[in-house]
Amino acid sequence: MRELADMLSGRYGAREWHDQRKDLSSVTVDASKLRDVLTWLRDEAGYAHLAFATAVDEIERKVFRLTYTVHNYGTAHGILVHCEIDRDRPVMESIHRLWGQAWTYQREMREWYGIDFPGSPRVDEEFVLEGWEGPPMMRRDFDSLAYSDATYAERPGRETRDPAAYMKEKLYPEADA
Amino acid sequence: MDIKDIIAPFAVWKRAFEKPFTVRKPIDERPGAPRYRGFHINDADTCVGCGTCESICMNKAIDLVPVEGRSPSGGDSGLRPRVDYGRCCWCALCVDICPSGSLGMSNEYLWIDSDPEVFRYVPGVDPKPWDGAELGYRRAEGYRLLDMERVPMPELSHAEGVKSFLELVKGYSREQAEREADRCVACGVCVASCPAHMDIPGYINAVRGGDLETGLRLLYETNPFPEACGRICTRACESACAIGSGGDPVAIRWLKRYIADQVELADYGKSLPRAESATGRKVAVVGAGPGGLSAAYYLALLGHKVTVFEKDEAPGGMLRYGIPEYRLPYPALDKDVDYIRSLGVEIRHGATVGKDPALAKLREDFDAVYLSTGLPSAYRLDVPGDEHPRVLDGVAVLAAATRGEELGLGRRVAVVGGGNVAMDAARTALRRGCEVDIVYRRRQVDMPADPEEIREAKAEGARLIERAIPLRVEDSGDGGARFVWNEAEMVQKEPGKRPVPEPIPGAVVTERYDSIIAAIGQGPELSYITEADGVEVRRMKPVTDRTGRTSVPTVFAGGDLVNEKKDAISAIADGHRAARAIDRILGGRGD
Amino acid sequence: MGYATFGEVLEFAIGRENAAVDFYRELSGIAAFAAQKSTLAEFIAMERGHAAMLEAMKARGTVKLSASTAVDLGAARRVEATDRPPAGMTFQDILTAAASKEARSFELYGRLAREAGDPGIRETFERLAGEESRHRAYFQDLYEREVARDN
Amino acid sequence: MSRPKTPYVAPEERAVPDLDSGKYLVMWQGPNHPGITGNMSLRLVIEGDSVVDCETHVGYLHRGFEKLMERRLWMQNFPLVCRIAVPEPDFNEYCYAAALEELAGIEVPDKAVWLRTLSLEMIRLASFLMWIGGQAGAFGHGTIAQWSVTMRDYVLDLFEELSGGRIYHMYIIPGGVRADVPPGFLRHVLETMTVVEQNLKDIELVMFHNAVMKMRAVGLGYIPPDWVDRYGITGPNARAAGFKRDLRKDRGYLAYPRLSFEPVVGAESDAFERARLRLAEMFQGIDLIRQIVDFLPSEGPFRERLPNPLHWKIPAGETYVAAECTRGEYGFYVVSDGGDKPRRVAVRGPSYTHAVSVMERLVRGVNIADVAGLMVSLHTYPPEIER
Repeated sequence: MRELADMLSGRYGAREWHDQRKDLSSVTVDASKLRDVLTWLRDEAGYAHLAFATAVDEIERKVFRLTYTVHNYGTAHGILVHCEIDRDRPVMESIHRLWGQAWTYQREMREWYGIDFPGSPRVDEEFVLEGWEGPPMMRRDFDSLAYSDATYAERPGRETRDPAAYMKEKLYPEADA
Repeated sequence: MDIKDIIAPFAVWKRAFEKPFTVRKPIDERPGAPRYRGFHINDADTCVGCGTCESICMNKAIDLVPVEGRSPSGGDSGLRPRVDYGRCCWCALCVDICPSGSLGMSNEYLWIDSDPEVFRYVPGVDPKPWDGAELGYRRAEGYRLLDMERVPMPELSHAEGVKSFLELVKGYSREQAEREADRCVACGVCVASCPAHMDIPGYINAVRGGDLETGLRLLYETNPFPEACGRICTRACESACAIGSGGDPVAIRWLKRYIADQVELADYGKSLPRAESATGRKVAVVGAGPGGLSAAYYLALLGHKVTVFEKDEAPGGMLRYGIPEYRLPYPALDKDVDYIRSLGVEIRHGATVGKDPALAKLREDFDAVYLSTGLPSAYRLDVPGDEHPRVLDGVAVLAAATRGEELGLGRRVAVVGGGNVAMDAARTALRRGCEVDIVYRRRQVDMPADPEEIREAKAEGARLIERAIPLRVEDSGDGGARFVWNEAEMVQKEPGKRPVPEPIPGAVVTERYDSIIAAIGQGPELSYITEADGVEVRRMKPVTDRTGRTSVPTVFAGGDLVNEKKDAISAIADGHRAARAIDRILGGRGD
Repeated sequence: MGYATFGEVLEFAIGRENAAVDFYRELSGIAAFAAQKSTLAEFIAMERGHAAMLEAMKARGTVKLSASTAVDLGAARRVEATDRPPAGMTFQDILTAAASKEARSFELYGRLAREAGDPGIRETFERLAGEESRHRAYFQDLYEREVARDN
Repeated sequence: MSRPKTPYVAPEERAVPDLDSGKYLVMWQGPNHPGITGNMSLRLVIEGDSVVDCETHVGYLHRGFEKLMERRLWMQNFPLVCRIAVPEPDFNEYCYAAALEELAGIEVPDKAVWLRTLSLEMIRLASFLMWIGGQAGAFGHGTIAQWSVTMRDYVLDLFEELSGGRIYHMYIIPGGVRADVPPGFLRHVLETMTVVEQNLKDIELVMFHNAVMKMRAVGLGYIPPDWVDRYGITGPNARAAGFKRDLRKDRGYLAYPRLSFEPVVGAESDAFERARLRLAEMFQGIDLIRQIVDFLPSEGPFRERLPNPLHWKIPAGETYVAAECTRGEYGFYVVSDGGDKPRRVAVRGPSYTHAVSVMERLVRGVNIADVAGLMVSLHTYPPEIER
């Protein structure tokens, strides 16, 4: 593994190599190098299988962290390849030419996080959210509970009591007096 | 393709003569499996209404609602969970987590109704056909989501402990405290039981999160004696703890102690508030026990100038003179007191109110007076011969021990009584090398002392003599005293009341002791209130309203002197309450 | 000798209750501070109630006096011993004194009731005995709660 | 009589048909269609009886699980995850639990390892039984569907007995499992396996020695081996194309290294081959279940004690845990920021590739009557696509 890590850092400036398990590692590369890294991993290092790609909203740091998971069946080893992109200008290079299913993940990220992948087939088409007009729903700042409260009515008759507050009300209401 | 591919499918026909797989409902019954997660059942008497089921429910399918015939008391909120089957997903995490183990599920899965509103009910309260179902999902043996065992407290061994007055309980480490705090479900059922209504879930949460500054601030909001209470509190909260309904209650007291122990006195100021400005009003507090100093602390926080009058040479009252140092070391108590002092509270020692100064003088010189003089002296045994010089006052013995005086107890000591004073006296005597018998009228289970104290006293070598009614004390002629008691049996005289010891005729026992320590109860010292003061006293207690105000508008009273519970935390709560009331009469808002 | 008519008995009882009032008054006189006084004042009020009850009985003539009803007061007079609490009396002392006084009264009225041939008189004494017994229970209860908490 | 073994392979680049030409008809298949496992729809462009273009439309089963999980406590997500793939919920439970255990550094007791393996193999069988019904039904053999669904119900009876639930078992809880086997359970398992095995033999006879089935399935949906990596194809779909890939072997999770089995591999890579391979895996699954019953330790704890679920915080970190489900690689990518709720949970369902990009390409040139059969032969579960 060390060898591969050194190779990636030497060739592509990859950093933060981390062995999570003996069969899973993670590494971070610059977004601009990502496609090259994945191509190299696929063609030269035997990581031919793209399991999935997704994003994590690191809203505190104002970035989206993208995760591309590749797997080498020969060595039974997987790598989570990360890169980070600006959360305010979320554009990423498409890898749809590398893997035949990559465009669906990119379409999903476009819909769920608002990340654009120029050139990716049907990237602007709706994926699972037909008729959705809200902000990209997987962004951390989209409050699904607030949305739900605003959109749907609570069934009437629901009311709950907090044990401590209820006991206070019944047993020592004067405490605040 | 061969001929088999044409023929083989006709094999299907053989099935035409087989018994069908289907269940013909309602002709055939098809009960759910014994573990089936069907409709909820709840043993409403065992349930404590803590709402942990509600907290874990990821669907928000559970509400806690008041139910008829149940009102909050002790460790029961009086609320019961109501399940909304429009939301329930039958995951049964509520059953898994339920601290008392009252929740379960029946294996009934059929419920048909045209009215959607009925699919919401309080299990165990709203009658349902599956109530009391034997079968259905229950938490498996050996499987709990919550940890029902308390993190053990490191303590000196009994053999080690009895050799010295070193503190027995060593206190939790950070890891231990956080693990213990993790057991709390933050239901808040305990808060009502605490006389001071401390924010227990709040400070436990602070321990869990490692935020001790917040923890300390929360403690001081309602209790300026966290070091002391963290060691010797009677901890009604732990009896009310929901976790205790199915296991060991959370060690609330030790967690409180942990917070106070961890923060250096010099750092208290970082997290605790101070008075914004002085009001110029003056308040006198009589008695520097926990109640008086609690009042002093909150009055000082409100900007009033507080002077505490104390007859003894050191502050702390019963915390110092009544509780042995192996339970509450003086440096810990001093830390609490020193912080109160640091707010500008002045404590005048050796000032016996009534003699010097008179209460009337205090009323004249101060804007308000708070009386918190407690119960300073032990009652007599009240049997013939109880004036014998070898019959000692339990409270006085403990005070003498605090002062480091020679106790002169001799070799064999009898301690008469079953309260904490008796246990403290017994264990103090043990530490002075005595052989100790604890003589009690009823049984061990009836003792008002903390069960832990009783256990420890016994473990340290005290012999417990139960069901012994004192008859008399005789002089033994050799510098000791003979203690005569009658063995008793417990008789249930009135249903619902506690059994009464009745002497067994003829079963009289006589034992010789070097000292007999009376610890059957303590009384007040009220001679300092004169008729001219006009403070109404009834049955040896100043009459107060719920804020602690007596019949004289500027005189307040509280603590053991007044309240029923007669423990430190109640005195502290009284002091806080009175401080707010005093502030209001002095023109403040009382908060 | 020592036998009295019912009228005399009633007088005797009234005298006893008044004596109790005096007893507490006397205690109150030596009481050193306000709290003791207020406790005793409460007890005085209780005993006054008894005396008043007996007075009313006498005034109304509720019980027909009969020559045949005569009871032995000798023993009653003999039990008239008073042990006096010390001057610095505590709540315990006061309660102990009060409870033993009530116990003695209960004993007295109980015996008077047993000795009384007339049902009316018996009933009166039984009522008084009951009353004293309630008082004694009250004091004992107070003692258990306030004094011997740890006992 | 049958189709050629290596049929027309649609080009990767999609030629968008000119709908205005009048040569084509746009036809929607689904979202409600008995031949499709679950609710998704295919927008087919057909010319005559042949499909010239296809777009998949998902979203009918989107429940926002990944978003929901971000606002629930770690343990509160346990009842939630099983619902992501309805017919095979246990893989969600396992992957989620295993990911949490890995991040929190929790070792699961051996007994739980075996019980988890048992649970996963039982659901594999149940899922295949559901699939075989769908596959037979799609080719007009509805009777087989009735048998196999009954067999599935017998397996669900076992789940009901073990876990208290038929569909959503919620048995594999972080830390272990929720209960030991009830008395008599292992006997019931073996009895049920006998019944299912007998039935499968009947199904094999009537379904795989069946002229109609062969005519319709042989050569249908041929997946060229070079597509497997190109499209991220996994599971039986990859094995039928000749790849000996099985995560149970490759990753060696749970008790699989201690069980004796060899991945079933095919070569023809068409719908018939895939079906045969799955049938073989069902027999293999029955064998595995019997092995597990043999090996299952009778003693020992079935769950490791965890912190209070109401306050449980998992150290910051990320992991990806995958398991071999009936359809291929099922995985959970879990990211913790050190808090009491997940920062991100992403679910990798094998249908994501199989039912969308692979399906869209495979279906070109296929007769519309075979579209459903083709889709079922890829064994797709739409709920795991949309989550």
